[in-house]
Amino acid sequence: MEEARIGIYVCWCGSNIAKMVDVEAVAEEMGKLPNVVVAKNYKYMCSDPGQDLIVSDIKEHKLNRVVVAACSPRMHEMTFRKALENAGINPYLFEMANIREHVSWVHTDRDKATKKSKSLITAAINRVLYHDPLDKRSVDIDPATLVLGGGIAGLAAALEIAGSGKQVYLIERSGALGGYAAEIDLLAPYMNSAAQVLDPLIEQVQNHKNIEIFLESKVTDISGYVGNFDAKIEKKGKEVEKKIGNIVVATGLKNFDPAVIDRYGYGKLPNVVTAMEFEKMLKIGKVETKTGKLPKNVAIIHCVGSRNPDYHEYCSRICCMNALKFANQARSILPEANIFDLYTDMRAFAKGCEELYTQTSRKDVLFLKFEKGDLPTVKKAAAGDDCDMVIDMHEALSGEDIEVPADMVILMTGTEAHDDAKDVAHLVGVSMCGNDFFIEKHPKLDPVATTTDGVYIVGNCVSPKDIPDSVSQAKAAAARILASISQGSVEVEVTTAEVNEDICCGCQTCIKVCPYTAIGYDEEKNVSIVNEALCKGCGTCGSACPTGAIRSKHFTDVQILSQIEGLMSLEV
Amino acid sequence: MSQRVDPNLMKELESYGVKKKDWNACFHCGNCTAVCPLTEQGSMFPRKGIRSMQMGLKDKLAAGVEPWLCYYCGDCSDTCPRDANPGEMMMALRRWLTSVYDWTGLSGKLYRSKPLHLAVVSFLFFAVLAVFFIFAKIPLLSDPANVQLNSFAPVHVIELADHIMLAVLSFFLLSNMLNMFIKVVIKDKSVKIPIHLYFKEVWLAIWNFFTQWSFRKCEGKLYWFAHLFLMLSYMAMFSLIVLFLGWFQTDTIHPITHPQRWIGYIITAGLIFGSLYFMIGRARKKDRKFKFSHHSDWIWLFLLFMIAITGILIHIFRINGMAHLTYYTYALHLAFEVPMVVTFVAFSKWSHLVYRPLAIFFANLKKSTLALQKNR
Amino acid sequence: MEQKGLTGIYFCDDFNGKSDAIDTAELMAYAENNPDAAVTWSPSRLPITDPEAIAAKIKEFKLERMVIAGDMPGMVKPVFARAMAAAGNDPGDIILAGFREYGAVSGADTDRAKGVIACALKGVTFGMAAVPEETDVNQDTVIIGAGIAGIQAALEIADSGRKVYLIEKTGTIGGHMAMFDKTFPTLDCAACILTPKMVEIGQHPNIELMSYCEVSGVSGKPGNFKVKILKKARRVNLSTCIGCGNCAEKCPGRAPSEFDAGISTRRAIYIPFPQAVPNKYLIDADSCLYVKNGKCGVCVKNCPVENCINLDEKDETVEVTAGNIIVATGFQVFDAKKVERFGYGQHANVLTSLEFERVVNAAGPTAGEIYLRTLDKKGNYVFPKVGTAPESVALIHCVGSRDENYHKYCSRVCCMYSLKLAHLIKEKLPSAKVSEYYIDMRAFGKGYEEFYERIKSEGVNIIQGRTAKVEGNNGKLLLRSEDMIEDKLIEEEVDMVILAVGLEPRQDAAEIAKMLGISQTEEGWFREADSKFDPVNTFSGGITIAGVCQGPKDIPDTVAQGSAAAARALQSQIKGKIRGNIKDIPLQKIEARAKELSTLEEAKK
Amino acid sequence: MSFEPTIVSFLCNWCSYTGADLAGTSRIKYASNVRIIRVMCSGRIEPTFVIKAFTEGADGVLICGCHPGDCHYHEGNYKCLRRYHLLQKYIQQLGIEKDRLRLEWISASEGKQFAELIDDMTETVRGLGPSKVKEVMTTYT
Repeated sequence: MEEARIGIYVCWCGSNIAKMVDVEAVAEEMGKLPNVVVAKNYKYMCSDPGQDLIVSDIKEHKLNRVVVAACSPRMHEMTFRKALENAGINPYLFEMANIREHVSWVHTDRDKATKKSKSLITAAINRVLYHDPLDKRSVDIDPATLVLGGGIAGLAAALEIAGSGKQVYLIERSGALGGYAAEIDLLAPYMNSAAQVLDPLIEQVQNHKNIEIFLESKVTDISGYVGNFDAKIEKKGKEVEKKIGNIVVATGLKNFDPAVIDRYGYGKLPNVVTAMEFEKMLKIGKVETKTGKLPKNVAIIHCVGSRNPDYHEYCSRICCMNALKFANQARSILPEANIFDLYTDMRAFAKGCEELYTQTSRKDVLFLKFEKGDLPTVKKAAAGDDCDMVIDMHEALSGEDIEVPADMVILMTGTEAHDDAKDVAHLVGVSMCGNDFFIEKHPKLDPVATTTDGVYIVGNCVSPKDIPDSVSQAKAAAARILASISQGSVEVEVTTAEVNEDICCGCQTCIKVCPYTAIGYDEEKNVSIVNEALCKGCGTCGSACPTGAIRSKHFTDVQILSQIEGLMSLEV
Repeated sequence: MSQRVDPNLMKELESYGVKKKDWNACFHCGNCTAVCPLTEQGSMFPRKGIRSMQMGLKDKLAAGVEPWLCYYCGDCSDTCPRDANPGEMMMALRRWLTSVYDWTGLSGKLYRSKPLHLAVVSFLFFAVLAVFFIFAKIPLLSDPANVQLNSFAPVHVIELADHIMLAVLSFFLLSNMLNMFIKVVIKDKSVKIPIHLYFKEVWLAIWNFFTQWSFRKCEGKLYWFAHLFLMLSYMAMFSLIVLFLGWFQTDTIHPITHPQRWIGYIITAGLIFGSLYFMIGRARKKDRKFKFSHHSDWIWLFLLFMIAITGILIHIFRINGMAHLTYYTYALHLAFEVPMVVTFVAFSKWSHLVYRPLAIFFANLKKSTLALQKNR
Repeated sequence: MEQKGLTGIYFCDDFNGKSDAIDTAELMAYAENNPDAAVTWSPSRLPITDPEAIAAKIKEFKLERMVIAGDMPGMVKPVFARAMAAAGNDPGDIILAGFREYGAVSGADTDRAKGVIACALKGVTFGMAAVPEETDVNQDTVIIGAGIAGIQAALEIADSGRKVYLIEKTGTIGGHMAMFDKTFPTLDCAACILTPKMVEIGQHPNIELMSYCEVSGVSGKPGNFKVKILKKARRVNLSTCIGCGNCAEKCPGRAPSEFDAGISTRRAIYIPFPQAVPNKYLIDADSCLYVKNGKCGVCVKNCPVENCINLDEKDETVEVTAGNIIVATGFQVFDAKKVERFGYGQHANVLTSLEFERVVNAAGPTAGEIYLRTLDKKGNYVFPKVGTAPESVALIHCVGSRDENYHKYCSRVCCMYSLKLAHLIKEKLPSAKVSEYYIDMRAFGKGYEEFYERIKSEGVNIIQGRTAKVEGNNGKLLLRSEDMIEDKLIEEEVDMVILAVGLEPRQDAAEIAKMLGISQTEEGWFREADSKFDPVNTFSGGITIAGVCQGPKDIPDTVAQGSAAAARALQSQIKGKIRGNIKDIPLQKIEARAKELSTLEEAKK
Repeated sequence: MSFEPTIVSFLCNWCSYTGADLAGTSRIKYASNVRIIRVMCSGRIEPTFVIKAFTEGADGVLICGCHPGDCHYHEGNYKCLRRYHLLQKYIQQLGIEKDRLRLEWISASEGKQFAELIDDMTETVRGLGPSKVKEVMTTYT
């Protein structure tokens, strides 16, 4: 390795640093340290003349390492790295000492602050000695995208991506596109026709030259990493292989089966129906009991299987609005009937939904509240009663035990993760939460990405949600993918981990601790291998490695240890 | 035992003045109860009443006294987030309760049907006029300068008629009150009221009756004053006519300082002021409590106002010696008075004069009983 | 009468009488003259209470297909479904012509409503027929508003290598999210997750951050907009300011801090908050003594950089061109003063949730300590540096929301943020009594219900019953509510009341809508092209909406929309073509296109 | 003059280092005895680093990471927590008082808490007196 020639620059930051730190003395003393060729102080290092100073010194004094003592690296590390790049040396051969936020702004004793600055800069010098030049790396992105699931979210994602002229492979496990949305007649809160919007959407997908549809198919294997996945698709016994750059998982939901809840009598009482069954009745205009009579009393029960620790603790998010829709439509088709809506909390939160709630209640729908742990029970009415069933419940808002007459009971069944969620998770490498929903990279700020780069999760496979929210998510994933495709490549983390195969003992400890499944195992060589396209550079593996075979680039052991030495070389 | 929900009660209540757009709008936030200055622990309204109405819990409603505790200040309706107008629903509930207490069923018929109520009032109006037309001493009428009211309508005859009417209506009213007592107190098995409490609480009830003290907690002192003034004037007029008609209806014209005259003036002023206050309010529809009026409200106020106006006119004509006008107005006066008394005292709005203090009485009884039980 | 077609049309609404409504009579006349409509009905001609009677009519006119037209025709669809089935037809042959669905809501949109009718009568959807022409697209994007939605959209697009102009009205990006302490339900700190994104925006080579700027005019057409931007005089040079803060130290001008929701004061020359991006000072003209009186200049004297502060700087206007515009202007909170009975503004310790968010924030004026607010000598409410902690706090939900007197809609986030605040109070003051008064607990998102259960188990007193009034009572606050579940009247005395104020459209939303030619809902939110399948597009080509300006939503949903809006822009940029305005397509063209499509459909059969 | 301890502090880049920066931008004053080393994640902090700091003469070592659940890398702070507990046992066996090593969670908005933590830690370590590790090391090796 060539001899280190270090340049030190101490910033005044006007008076911000200079007032509390004797910058001139610091620079002078630092200049005496070995390997230091230049040590200067300047009013504003971040200003253009300040940067020019570094550039010209690098050229003039053939510097190959630079330390700037100024503000926080979070503020200006990028600025100075660029300056190094402009001067023709690798930007990673640079270190910053934070003597503003961590020294001059927080301390009151000028001597101590000056001393502390010296030790911080010494540490930076020690560290920069061991810096390696690192190169920006990127991986090429295959422009094709795999969309798993032909429901509304999958369709939206496919159209958004294909609309820009890029190839999409759309995989659907059933024989038709549209998912659950295709079974729905009208959509709350504005009661527009689902089919009228969905059909053209499906038609567009079917006729799109950039979308290849695989019905009754499933993906059997996915290998590779972001930008370069290989997917094996099985279609009716035949297997096709496709190269893809990104994956959108939109595998959707499953409806809860209410037969497991005894008290609602589903499967035993003929006129207890699920939401989906009632939906079908509405679609064909035939809201009748099993004996072909018009029901005089219709009862809707919310939270079936949801908000219940015995089944699913979570709220299924869409049932309340669906129930209001049903109440409205039942009123329209049965103007004389009594309509009861048994709810716990009315969750009408989306745009236009509270208004629908108001409208519905003004159509003589009687809302009855039961408490979360105090569910109603449906039973057969006594012979001679003028209704088919009665529902016993404790009405929470009146405090009364009441019975509700019913000729038809609609169970607002919740949603749950699809049966194949586990297989899908395993296939694409995403993790699942306790409810078998997929886990997003960050629940707030990255709701569609996953810890596996290039794999996005959208719609109901992440958590229950309604159509607009699913579509938004699908498009959000499309945005991410479009951006990467149009760049042609994505930059990947530079400061990744790497394995020294000579020392690695093959214990695989690192594989267990990696949150990004970025470390694989080479069976032949018996060593771990870091996939640098997946590694985010957290360094957890490095500290877990018992042999020291893993190096976290730019945060190597030797860099940090010598930094510690530097810190301690001066007394407080 | 659990009660069955019955949405049909609401359809019945609609004829008592509950607006459809109101009763089903309530989403139970609890605002109305909490905003009400009169609601108290243990007797909470209006929300719970609305809930019972929506669910059709007839027995529970019939046994409740809460609607009578409300004086309709309108705060609940003003602040209701769903514009469900709870105040008006309490009003309608009072009408319905009146019909529930009335075992004859006439009350419900009058409330539910505007044409019927108008027809009964008109019939009685013309019947009274007809009686005068048939029995009036025609010769008397020939002397227009000499006012002899007691000859035109002899005080003992009128008094007798008054007493008969009093007896009949008292029978109905008292039986209705008893009915109310049974529904509210006897049937309520949860509270057993010790006899001595009845004597203890009755004084408070009387105090409340004459001052409407709890009403003062509501916003708007003018409203309280108008209501109290009208009520007291009415009560005074009522006792004068029924008990002291001989002293009140004289042919001698007393000097202005005589109590007969100034008492009469005050009563008339109270009646005119009160009925005008409410009529103007109801016509303007600006104040929340006056926004919606049932036909019974209008008939009641109109009759009251006409009674007061004709009463004062009789007096003016009489002291000015205008005999004909005095007789005609007197006939009109009674023609307004009779239907008012017959249709309203036992069967409609008037009865709240007794039901409300009674309800407060019962509520206090229950409260004191509970307090006693608690202390034990 | 000669049978014209096999389709009947039923108008279920009658807008006549309302001002600025669609003219139903005109639409009915249009339908009657349309050769495809066999018969035109309305409620006055055919009541919809009896499906059998309708079935008879359907048979009489030998109808095979029914069109239901109106504002929300789906409301009556089931009646017709039953009638169609009874008449021996397929209930699937009912077509809805919903005006609202396609953005026809006022008299000005009557032509669009006609288009919707024409399409429905032909049996094709409006969306397929009303396809605007495509034009070339400029690769740059303008994003209005740099809250989390705008930030997200900007990063998505800029990461693809395209230029973004990010325009922010205030001195810093970050929006409301930067003000929050923790985010529900994960309770991660808002600053921890947001500031890295803000820094990324500030350093991104493809993003031109224009803070303290406003859009003052938009012209041009989809794919090629000219956006006029008013650069408000910042009076501090962005490129030379080093953010040292010497200027502010001596500045005599004071104003309530916007970032602290008004609970603390800032100087006239200020930085909105320490982590602001750009981390540069600016001068607020309204509180600057120099701007007001022409005398002061203390900041200039204290500034260590030469010519950095220019007190005489004037506003200027610049113009940029862009192919796409993303609107992410966000919201403002409901003014709690409007609900007088809650006593906000009358009692020191009735706070809005946003104010409390700053109180509980570790970087807020009380450094995260919850203290009672007191009066200073001048009679202003202030939070003391060291003060007394409240022993009891009440949170009132739905302030300004779900209320016909204020906003009818649900603000969607208040239930959850109230639960979060309750948790934070419990965390910092474990012995404090915390109560929540709610109507319906709307914990609907991922992990929300679980969070609700957790807060319940932490000893927060959660009461179903809206608080009716808050009154001062010897320095304490007296609340009156009905506990509907426990059936009792609650008169609770607390030290502090937090009002969960709802979200409402920004004051200038109407102005922006007008400038961009997009429409608003009755409440003032921007209207999307399709409430279900196209939640970010508008009827104007090239203009997308994202975040709360489209309707209340929480952070994940806002972030998703921010990205979704970016997807729309990216799609057009990659393709090089963009769709024009749906609203500008002439009726004749829609009619012709509908005819063409239905002929194609026939041919297929 | 009283004893001035030296404290080496390892801060994660995303929460704690930002929090320390916030203390600076908010001009919150604290003891100057702390020396900060930035790592990407508290999960990167190896036991060797801590031991190295002590052998180089540090009187105290402070580790700060994101609050549980906030880790930028999902769970690095949990890994750190486990190592911390092991390390605590280890240093005590070496004869280092347990209060010389401390782990705290500092978020990006907790500038004030960071400053208070440093002051508190400085006082604790000052109370313990100078660490003997370096001395012993140089004497016996």
